[in-house]
Amino acid sequence: MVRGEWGRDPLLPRAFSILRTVDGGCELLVKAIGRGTRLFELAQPGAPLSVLGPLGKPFAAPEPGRTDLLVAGGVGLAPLLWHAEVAAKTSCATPMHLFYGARTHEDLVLLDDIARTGVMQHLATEDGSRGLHGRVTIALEQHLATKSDRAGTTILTCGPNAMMRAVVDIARKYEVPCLVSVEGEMACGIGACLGCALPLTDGSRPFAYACVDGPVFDAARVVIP
Amino acid sequence: MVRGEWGRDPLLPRAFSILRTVDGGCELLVKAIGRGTRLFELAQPGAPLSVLGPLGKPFAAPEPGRTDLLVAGGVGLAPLLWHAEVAAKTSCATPMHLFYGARTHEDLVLLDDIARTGVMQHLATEDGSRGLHGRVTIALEQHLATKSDRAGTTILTCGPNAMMRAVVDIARKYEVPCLVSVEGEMACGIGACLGCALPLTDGSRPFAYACVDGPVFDAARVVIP
Amino acid sequence: MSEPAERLAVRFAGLDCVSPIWTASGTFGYGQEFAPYLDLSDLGGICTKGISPKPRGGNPLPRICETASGMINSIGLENVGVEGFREKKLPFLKASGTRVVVNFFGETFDDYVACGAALDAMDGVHALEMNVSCPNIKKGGVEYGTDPAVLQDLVRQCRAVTKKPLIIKLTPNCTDIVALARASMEGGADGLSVINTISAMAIDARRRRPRIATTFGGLSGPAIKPIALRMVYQVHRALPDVPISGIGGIATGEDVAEFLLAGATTVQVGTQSFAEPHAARRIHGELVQFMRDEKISDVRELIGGLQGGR
Amino acid sequence: MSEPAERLAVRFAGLDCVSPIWTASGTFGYGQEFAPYLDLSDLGGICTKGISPKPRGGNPLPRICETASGMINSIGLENVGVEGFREKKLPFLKASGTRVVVNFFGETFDDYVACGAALDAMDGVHALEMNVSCPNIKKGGVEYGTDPAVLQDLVRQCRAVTKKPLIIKLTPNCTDIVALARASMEGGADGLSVINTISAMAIDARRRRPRIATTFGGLSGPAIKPIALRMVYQVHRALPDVPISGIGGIATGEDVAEFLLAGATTVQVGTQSFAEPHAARRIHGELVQFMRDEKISDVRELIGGLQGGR
Ligand SMILES: Cc1cc2nc3c(=O)[nH]c(=O)nc-3n(C[C@H](O)[C@H](O)[C@H](O)COP(=O)(O)OP(=O)(O)OC[C@H]3O[C@@H](n4cnc5c(N)ncnc54)[C@H](O)[C@@H]3O)c2cc1C
Ligand SMILES: Cc1cc2nc3c(=O)[nH]c(=O)nc-3n(C[C@H](O)[C@H](O)[C@H](O)COP(=O)(O)OP(=O)(O)OC[C@H]3O[C@@H](n4cnc5c(N)ncnc54)[C@H](O)[C@@H]3O)c2cc1C
Ligand SMILES: Cc1cc2nc3c(=O)[nH]c(=O)nc-3n(C[C@H](O)[C@H](O)[C@H](O)COP(=O)(O)O)c2cc1C
Ligand SMILES: Cc1cc2nc3c(=O)[nH]c(=O)nc-3n(C[C@H](O)[C@H](O)[C@H](O)COP(=O)(O)O)c2cc1C
Ligand code: FES
Ligand code: FES
Repeated sequence: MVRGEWGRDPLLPRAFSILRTVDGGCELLVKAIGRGTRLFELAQPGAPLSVLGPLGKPFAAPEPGRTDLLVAGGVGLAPLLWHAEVAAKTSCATPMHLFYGARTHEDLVLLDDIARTGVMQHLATEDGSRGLHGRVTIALEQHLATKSDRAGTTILTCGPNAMMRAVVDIARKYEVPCLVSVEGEMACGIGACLGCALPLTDGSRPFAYACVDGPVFDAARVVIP
Repeated sequence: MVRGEWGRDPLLPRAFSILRTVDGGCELLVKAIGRGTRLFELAQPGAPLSVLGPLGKPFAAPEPGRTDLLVAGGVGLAPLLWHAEVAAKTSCATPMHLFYGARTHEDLVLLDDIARTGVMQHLATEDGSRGLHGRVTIALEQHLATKSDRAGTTILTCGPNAMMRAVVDIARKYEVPCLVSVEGEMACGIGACLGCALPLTDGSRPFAYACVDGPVFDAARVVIP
Repeated sequence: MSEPAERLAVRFAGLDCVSPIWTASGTFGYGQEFAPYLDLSDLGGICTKGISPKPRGGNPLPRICETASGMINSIGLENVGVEGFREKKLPFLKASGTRVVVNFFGETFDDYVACGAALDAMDGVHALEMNVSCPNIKKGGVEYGTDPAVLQDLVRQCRAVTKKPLIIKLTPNCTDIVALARASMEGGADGLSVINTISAMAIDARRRRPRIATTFGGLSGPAIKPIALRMVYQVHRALPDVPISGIGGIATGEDVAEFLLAGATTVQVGTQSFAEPHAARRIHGELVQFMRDEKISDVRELIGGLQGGR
Repeated sequence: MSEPAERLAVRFAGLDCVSPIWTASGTFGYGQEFAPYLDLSDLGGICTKGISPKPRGGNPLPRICETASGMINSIGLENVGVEGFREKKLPFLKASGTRVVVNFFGETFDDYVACGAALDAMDGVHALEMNVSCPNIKKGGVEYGTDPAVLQDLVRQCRAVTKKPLIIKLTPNCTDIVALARASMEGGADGLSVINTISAMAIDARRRRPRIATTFGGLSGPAIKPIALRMVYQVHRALPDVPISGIGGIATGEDVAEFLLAGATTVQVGTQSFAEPHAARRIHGELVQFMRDEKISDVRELIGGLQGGR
């Protein structure tokens, strides 16, 4: 959870994924969509930020024998690029694919960094300005359909909830396990406000909380809001 | 009235005196005392500000034959330095005295600019770290007491209201006309909110409004709040 | 031929307004103060500073203070009085080409009725907005407008003296805003303004004193928007046919859309006009942009258009 | 020898507290969530998440949204239930060395009484705080706490089942907070918490939907501080001997001083703990600094110390 020297408005910190750690600090990938993120954009270099974290549970670390299909929408790239970079660093020699979609080619960022990890890239833009013309889920489904042996294949996805719901449907269809990093309003990040509660698929309650039990969940377990 | 790109908090613009105009813009002298002024301090050079003004009525321009005693407390210096600079520029050859007081020597600013105007300076600090040890009103009273002919002498004062009340008392005692630039909360600056109403000394109502009828008033006319 | 522009006109309690955006009483002076900053004829209406039968000097200083995303005021209903208004303020408003809604009040029932009758007789006054948030001296400082029975009686008496659209401006300092809305309509009102300021207080801890000379004042600004929106929606849901003018913390075109969706037919820009005198103009532009983005050709499509509300 | 340090201890309705700073119900979990960020034994007290006789799952998403200097929540009183609390949450709190104030509620009178009785029997629970802002299902969603007669009856029934300090947390959604305060005290309460959240609403104009799944939620944060402060002062002025715990938008040490001056004996830090989990610690430090600056050796000098209030 990150907050600038904002005073009383906006009041609450904002949730971000860690893109990568750099000696003593960390890098974030931020898209300016509203009041808080726009203030980040306006901030002077060196402006103090208060950061609370790392919080919650990340994607399960890459393992030998597993083939990870990373499906990113927009800034959902951040935790998946982290995942790919960890895999590259630990030279965990598993094949890894990144399906990365956005509205238009300008929203596809950090392509050099992605290339450096050695993952196989499948880009898609809704306006066709780069990569496949259409949703990233089409690229994913095409890929899965052509693969005969899907043992060890795992989908890791982060992006708009609507996209992730589509990804989960595909995972279910092809019987591939799927990990989702859910989006949603968060006030505290530490399990206190109960604002980030997610219904469980088995209908049981109390809910799981995205901030402490997630944001990464086994897609079979939670209902994406 | 000046406002930064603050969003919704602080909500209202802040009132400032124009220190001087510089091609197309103006300079302000700002003391960081609260949330709004501290945000000015933090702002990046070039950060956009919205400015509404000039508003209200300034000190009466210097005239030949008048001897102006300028009495400034803290950032109350701004409109008085403007006055002195105008006098210097129009080479209006009247003798002018500036009585300038602050808590400590660090709060006495722009001394070079003051020197350049050619006014006679009388500095005072409450802690004695520069100039007379004590309140600026003591310096003013000493000066008036030694002057036998006070015809044409006019006091122009801007500073904390408490200081200005003392100045007005002295002006009354020595029967010297006095112009005050009153301080006070302002919301709109254009006579709409009625927040800056000042009672008139003759008890009449409706009040005068500091933002449109002032902030400079004949001290005999208004009650300093 | 080009596409027709977005249509902003609305009809509120018999008043034809070029736009749903009015300016709120006490925050727009008598109009003239703002003429340098915007074209008043683009406004759907102007609610004047509250007028009483006699001129009033108002409260001692300090009268205003800032709070988180808001401000408190206790101006004390300072105004030029109904005669002063007619002589000094009305001619300008009449010429301005906008709807003139005169906010009025009194200290007693008789005051209200006298003021209402005087305004009814004035050419160029298009509607009356009754401010019932005034402390009733006789009842120990309780506001007239918090008791449905008292309110209904007051509305009925004023209704009797005017044929002009009579709008009641409800106070939010209540348990049940719907009861006050019903009482007003049963008393014969033509529409409702929702809401006035919320009773509040601020303290200077170092000086150990209230920041407002009268201790209590009215809270306004973006801070109160969520409360105002709730009350507009509650009233609209209970009384869907009643025209509502939504007020409270409106600062953007999207805020206007929110109030219209909640059920308001018009809105009033208040405190924001202090922050920027041209606020209503900017907000107008943002509303048009919002309609373009959302492909809304007629602003009336928005009114009461909230989906999924409970 | 050095000067004695500032004295922060206060006594509230029989509870000895090391500081006037408590944390507010629903904003501090069951305490444990915050243990990494501050020393709980420095707190004057912790008000737990509201407990009901049976565990509750709460409301659908979205449950929270941000507003100007505030937020709206509609968590739906999700909690572990009174038994779950005793088993899973109380042991930690007991060991934490702070005063444990258990916030509780029910859907019916019987629920309230059952919950109160169960908590009365629990060792390690120092006081009970009754949340009366819950919509009464039978009365069509009206809050229990808005009707003085209903409230007094409810307090009396709970009073009968507990000897522990019983604090009533008043709702601000009312015309007359003093009437509710009086009714609570006449029902046998030992103290009052003022205020709970203010009913509010937010709309997503583009999606034309409420931003909170249940449409209405409770507004909290700095936005409401001026309203909370007003209500604390009104209650204190009317009932000067009643201990009040002041709540609403507290974010700085100076805010604490303001509530104490208005008449509160303790205060509760709420939403600010979401913005910074160590908020109560920072605020504690700022209060001490304020006392030093103002040469106040005992915090109790501040309580009710407002001058010039009307
Ligand atoms: C676990 C997690 C990780 C995230 N990681 C990143 C990241 O690495 N990079 C990044 O740019 N963003 C990330 N986000 C999203 C980020 O938190 C939001 O973009 C940010 O909170 C928006 O703040 P704002 O003040 O700019 O927008 P606001 O002005 O608060 O809101 C603008 C609009 O966005 C919606 N919105 C606000 N917060 C969220 C949210 N948390 N999720 C979805 N919609 C929201 C609002 O409803 C509103 O419609 C993450 C969110 C979560 C929950
Ligand atoms: C006509 C006029 C001209 C001014 N010219 C200058 C100038 O040239 N340079 C300059 O630095 N300042 C000037 N001021 C004062 C300036 O407006 C305040 O310092 C500023 O508004 C404080 O804003 P803030 O957000 O920093 O403080 P806040 O956080 O709003 O307040 C901090 C403290 O200061 C008090 N305060 C706030 N506003 C005022 C005010 N307007 N007058 C007195 N006390 C106030 C508050 O009550 C509070 O105790 C002028 C004021 C007026 C009315
Ligand atoms: C300084 C000031 C003066 C006001 N005077 C009046 C008034 O005379 N009559 C009235 O009905 N409302 C008055 N109001 C209330 C506003 O019209 C409006 O209802 C309220 O401020 C909420 O809207 P806002 O949050 O947009 O300001 C006043 C508000 C302010 C801030
Ligand atoms: C997310 C959230 C949950 C809350 N839950 C409860 C609750 O269970 N019981 C209760 O009495 N008050 C509850 N409250 C109200 C707070 O205790 C407090 O009265 C209110 O938020 C005002 O204080 P603040 O502005 O400092 O947050 C809750 C508030 C929030 C924001
Ligand atoms: S964000 Fe507060 S509980 Fe998860
Ligand atoms: S500042 Fe608003 S009337 Fe003067």
